[in-house]
Amino acid sequence: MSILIGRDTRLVVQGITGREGEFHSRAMLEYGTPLVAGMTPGKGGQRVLDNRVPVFNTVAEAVAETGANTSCIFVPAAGAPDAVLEAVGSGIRTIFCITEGIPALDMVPVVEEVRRAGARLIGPNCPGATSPGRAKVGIIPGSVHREGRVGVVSRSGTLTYEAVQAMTDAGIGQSTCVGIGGDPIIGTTFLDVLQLFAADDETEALVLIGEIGGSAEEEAAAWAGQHLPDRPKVAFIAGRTAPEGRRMGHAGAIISGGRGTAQSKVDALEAAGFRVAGSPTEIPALLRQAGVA
Amino acid sequence: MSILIGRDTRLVVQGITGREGEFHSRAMLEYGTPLVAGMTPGKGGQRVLDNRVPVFNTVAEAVAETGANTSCIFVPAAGAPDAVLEAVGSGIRTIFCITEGIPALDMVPVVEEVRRAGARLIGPNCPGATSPGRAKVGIIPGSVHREGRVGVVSRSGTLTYEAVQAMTDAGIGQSTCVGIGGDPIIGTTFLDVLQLFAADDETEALVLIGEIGGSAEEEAAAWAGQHLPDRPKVAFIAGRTAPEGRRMGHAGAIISGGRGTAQSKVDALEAAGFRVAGSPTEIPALLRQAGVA
Amino acid sequence: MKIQEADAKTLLLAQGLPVPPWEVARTVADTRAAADRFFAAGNEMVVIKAQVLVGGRGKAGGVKLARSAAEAEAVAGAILGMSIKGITVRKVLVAPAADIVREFYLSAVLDRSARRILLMASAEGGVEIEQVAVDHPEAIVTLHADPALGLMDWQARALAFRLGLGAHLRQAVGIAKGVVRTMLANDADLVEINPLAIVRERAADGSTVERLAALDAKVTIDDSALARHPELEAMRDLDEEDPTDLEARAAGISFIKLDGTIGCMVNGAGLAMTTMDLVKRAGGEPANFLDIGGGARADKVAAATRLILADPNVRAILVNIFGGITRGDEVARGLIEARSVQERSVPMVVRIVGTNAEEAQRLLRAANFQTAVSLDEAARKAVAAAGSAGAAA
Amino acid sequence: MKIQEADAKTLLLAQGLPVPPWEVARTVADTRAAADRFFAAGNEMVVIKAQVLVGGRGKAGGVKLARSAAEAEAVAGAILGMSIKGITVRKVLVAPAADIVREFYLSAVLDRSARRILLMASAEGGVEIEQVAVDHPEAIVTLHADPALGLMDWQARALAFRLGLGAHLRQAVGIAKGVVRTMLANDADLVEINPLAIVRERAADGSTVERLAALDAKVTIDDSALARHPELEAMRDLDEEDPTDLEARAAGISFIKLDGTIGCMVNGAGLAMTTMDLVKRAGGEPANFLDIGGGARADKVAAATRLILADPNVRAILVNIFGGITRGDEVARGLIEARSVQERSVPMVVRIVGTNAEEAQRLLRAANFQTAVSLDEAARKAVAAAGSAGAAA
Repeated sequence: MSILIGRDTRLVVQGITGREGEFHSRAMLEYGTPLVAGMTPGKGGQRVLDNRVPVFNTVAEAVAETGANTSCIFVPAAGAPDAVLEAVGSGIRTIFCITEGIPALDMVPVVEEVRRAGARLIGPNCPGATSPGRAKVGIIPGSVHREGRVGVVSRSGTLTYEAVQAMTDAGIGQSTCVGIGGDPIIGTTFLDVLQLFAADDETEALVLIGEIGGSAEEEAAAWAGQHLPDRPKVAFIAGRTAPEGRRMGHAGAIISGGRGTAQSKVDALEAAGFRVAGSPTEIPALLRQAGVA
Repeated sequence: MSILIGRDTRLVVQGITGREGEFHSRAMLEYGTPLVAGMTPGKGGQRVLDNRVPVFNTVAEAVAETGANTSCIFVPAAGAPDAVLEAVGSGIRTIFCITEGIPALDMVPVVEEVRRAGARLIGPNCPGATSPGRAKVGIIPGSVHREGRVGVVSRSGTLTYEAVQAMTDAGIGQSTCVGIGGDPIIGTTFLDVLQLFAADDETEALVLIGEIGGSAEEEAAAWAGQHLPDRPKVAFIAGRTAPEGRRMGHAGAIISGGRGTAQSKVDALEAAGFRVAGSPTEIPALLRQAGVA
Repeated sequence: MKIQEADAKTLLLAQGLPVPPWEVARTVADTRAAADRFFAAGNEMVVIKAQVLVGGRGKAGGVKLARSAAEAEAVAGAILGMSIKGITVRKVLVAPAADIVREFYLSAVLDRSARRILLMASAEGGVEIEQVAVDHPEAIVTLHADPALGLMDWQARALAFRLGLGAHLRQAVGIAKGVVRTMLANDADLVEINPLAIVRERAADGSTVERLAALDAKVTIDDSALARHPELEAMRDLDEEDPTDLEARAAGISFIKLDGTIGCMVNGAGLAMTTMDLVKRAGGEPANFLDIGGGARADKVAAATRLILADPNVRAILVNIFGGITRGDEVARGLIEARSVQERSVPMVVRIVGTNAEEAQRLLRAANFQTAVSLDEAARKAVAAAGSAGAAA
Repeated sequence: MKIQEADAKTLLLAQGLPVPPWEVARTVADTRAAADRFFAAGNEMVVIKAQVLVGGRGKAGGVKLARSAAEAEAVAGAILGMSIKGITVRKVLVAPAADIVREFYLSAVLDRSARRILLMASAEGGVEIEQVAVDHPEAIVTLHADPALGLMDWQARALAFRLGLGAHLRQAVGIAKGVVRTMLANDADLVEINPLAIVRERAADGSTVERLAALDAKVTIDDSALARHPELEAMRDLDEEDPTDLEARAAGISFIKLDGTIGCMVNGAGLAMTTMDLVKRAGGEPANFLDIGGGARADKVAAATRLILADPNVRAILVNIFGGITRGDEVARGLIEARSVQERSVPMVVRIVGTNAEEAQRLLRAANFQTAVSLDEAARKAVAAAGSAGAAA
């Protein structure tokens, strides 16, 4: 098994005819992802990616015609909240929203609607997820991965690639790598992903890559400390040198009112039994120390 | 047993210090209803109805202090949707909204929120309900009732009193009488009430009092015909002489586009095994014919 | 409350919907002048439409085309003053005649069963949706707006594709959302565009372009919401109202005039309909629906009496009160007082039960009113009284 | 984006909140004139407040009262031009001094955990909420607005009662709802009124009345939403911006100037923070946060180089690129070109991995750039380079 994506994934890409949508869809196909449909309003009836993928006008048609159950959204920020709602309303159960720059308040009713419908949203402003050897959804370069048994969850993009590359270089493979996104309002939190990993029998160890802002790392740490005491756990937190009150690129990466500091997160993670790395390159060694073969 | 209200009812009246609220609250208390609290913002701390009922500023306080689980709303139309939401948000499970004249579109999100919370709303623009000998909530005169085993559900007020009085005069008592209200958007339909009666072991026979407009009677008839084939069922439909396209007092009582006619409802009810009365005064005789003792 | 086409178009326009220009004229001269302005603006033909709040004006000859100012004048002369379903046409709408490529139907209504706003659309425009529902039910596309989120873009897009409006996607989405917005902004029961049409227009460079336009509009407003929309209350068309409607509204009485001879005065809408039904069952014809409401007092009873007697066809009055909040004695006193000042003597059958019914009975007998115990008895007596009154007249 | 108090008050006023009048002045003379107008209107005292986008202006002496025009002039002279946390005060807000009966705190923020709008209030107004949270956590009242229905009246009433504002219920409800409306209408991250105060005012008949008023306001706008709020973008205070901020925004680069000596150029926010952290760990101090974003091309690399070199403290540049969408060779070419035109020679350590990293490596070596394989190595080399560059300077 793996989490979020795996052998049963049937992917529809919303916004497949856009520049980014097409570029990453090609990479997903090449990785072996079961990308069964694309969707762009007004482009229904076309076929893209060397005639391999049919395009539909609506997600509902894609679901009806191809059995799609997972979607990946490359729609621009102004249309992305509606794209998520279309996926939910059309029966898609797992939705990856790659789009960045969506106003946070736009996502509040959307996240609520996803929750009410019992679906799952990853992102927005996330790089997606990869279950090495099975499927990748989103924009994470496939080359950094190696099949294995460590679950990785992160708030950022390139920092994750860095950490995963270090693991792969050290011969430590991954069950699934999930980028949950750097925005303040996201569909799936660290805690949600840790719970999924906890229930996955192919995930033996956990790597959590957090950053300043909010308290999601602390909440996840508290849960993991209590429920996964014996699972090898390694973490890295970015932003130890970030000043208070300034947004560090990610809309969610901000220390305000003394809350959301790297130190607070490191303390919570260590208290919960995580080994916290001082650099992403230290993660493989800490995993070995924690007992990962 | 009885439905909606009974021995476990603990009632809070929202808008108890208004003229109508106080008048009917007194009648409810006199009938023996367990009216445990009143609520009017800004009047918290007072006691009303000869010092018998404490008044709170919020429903939440009334629930916390008195264990109220049912509410009756006499708040004016402009504030009534919010009053329903307050009841739902404060943990009240059964809400009677007596208020009339609420714009229909105001009720659309409210009814949805009630549904999502798993609570029940009766009305708006309804006379309430009575479980004779136990409790009455709303404005139905207590004197028309008699304890018994016939469940009555109706869209109107005085027409219900007329029908119930006729039953009582003929020695046929009621388990519960429910007025669901004459507005187009209401919380509880004929069908909902029939389903509650079907599950109530003290309700042996059913009386449905409908009127022109919409298709709620038809929907209820279809269900009852299928699920309650052997239960004695009598109905009356008002508005056989109503012209098309005119609202007959109740906001919901209108025939439009040839739909919602009395004939359509009578046909559906008869097809489902209801005996349909030509006048409310014929209801008792039809109940006897159907086997009610 | 129904409003006229021109007002409905104003509401659609306020929400950004594409409504071609129009003018309203109350005289033949004004119609000609309006048509002239449209011809001067380059239009080759205008349409002149009777403004009445009843359906079927097309079949009744209330909608005509005109190719010249003289023709417009002739058409206006024929339409203004004509009677459509009993309503005298007092004004017309003048608009450029559209070059229609294809017609659609689009409306938003309140779906009582689903308790949501329902959008209905069909590629069979220009005909009544009820007819389409019978002939081509598969041609009707429906969807619900979310109670909290409203009509989402993706829903509007799906609707557009199903109607075959993919080539006009952006405009179609805007129109569908605008119809729902029009409903919400104005507390409307119904917002209907029929036809919504693809029209051919000449662009500035001489080429022709096709775009969507709302060629007709119908909006009805939720009466319960009028108090918070004074700007909509101002759209009430008094031309088409009976003076009694105005008086009933002022008195807070729910009143609908019918064609029969037996006036009805009842408390409660359901009971009022039932009373009418029983009059009919007893062989009579109700002259009206009248609900005096709950807790009615003497002044309201007096107003109700006046409303009923304003109808010269009324030959008897049936009063049916089930006292609850309403006190029977109060109603009785109101009736006695009303009769003492009424100009026309009409037999009255009164049935009062419930709160203070005995006192009411006593008062009415003392004043020589005909009374009844049961509702059926009251209906029979009223029909009999109307019959003899009719014979006497 | 932070906006000044006066702009925040304008946004609150637009939503109908009770904000007392104010004027903004940029000179001593204008401050005196504004104060004069308030004295002429019957006020006995005015407050003069430094307008800066940093907190703690009260403690810094940036908020003063004045009882006369002369005093206002003196106070303005002291405040205008003073420095608060490194920001020079260029303007002041002048307002009548309120007669405060009691102070409250009220704000709306985005609650990330609950993913809803959180209303926070306290009867301990006038002090920072963080301090109240430490000293009297029980004094803080919180509630969430519904994601779909917003803040409901009953929630606002409950909040008012819990704050002891029952005597001002109507106004308190309006203010709480107005704060949430202000947030939604402007895509704000934060709307804060501190203090929200019960103030005593003289009525027309000479009696005193008490009512609620928003005496200070703080609003920050979601940067992601600025594109659809040009009227808010216009509130950006360029007085307090570094010219590099403007250039970074124009280039689509996320840039924050810091106090160290090692400039950083990275793709990705998380990796950029990590790069800063590793510089510090290696004994250096980062001069900036800089994320060139995904798929950056040569022109963006050139702009990033300019931004970094605009800081005279920079003694070395660390470039860290993990190629994914971003092509390593493209970045390398950009760096080579940027160096060829740069006016100041600063050592550069470049680490490029991922897409086209080998080609990048080749290009950089040929151009005599210092390169590194791992991120830790790159950080160490950059710190060393900055040290020797510093020693050389």
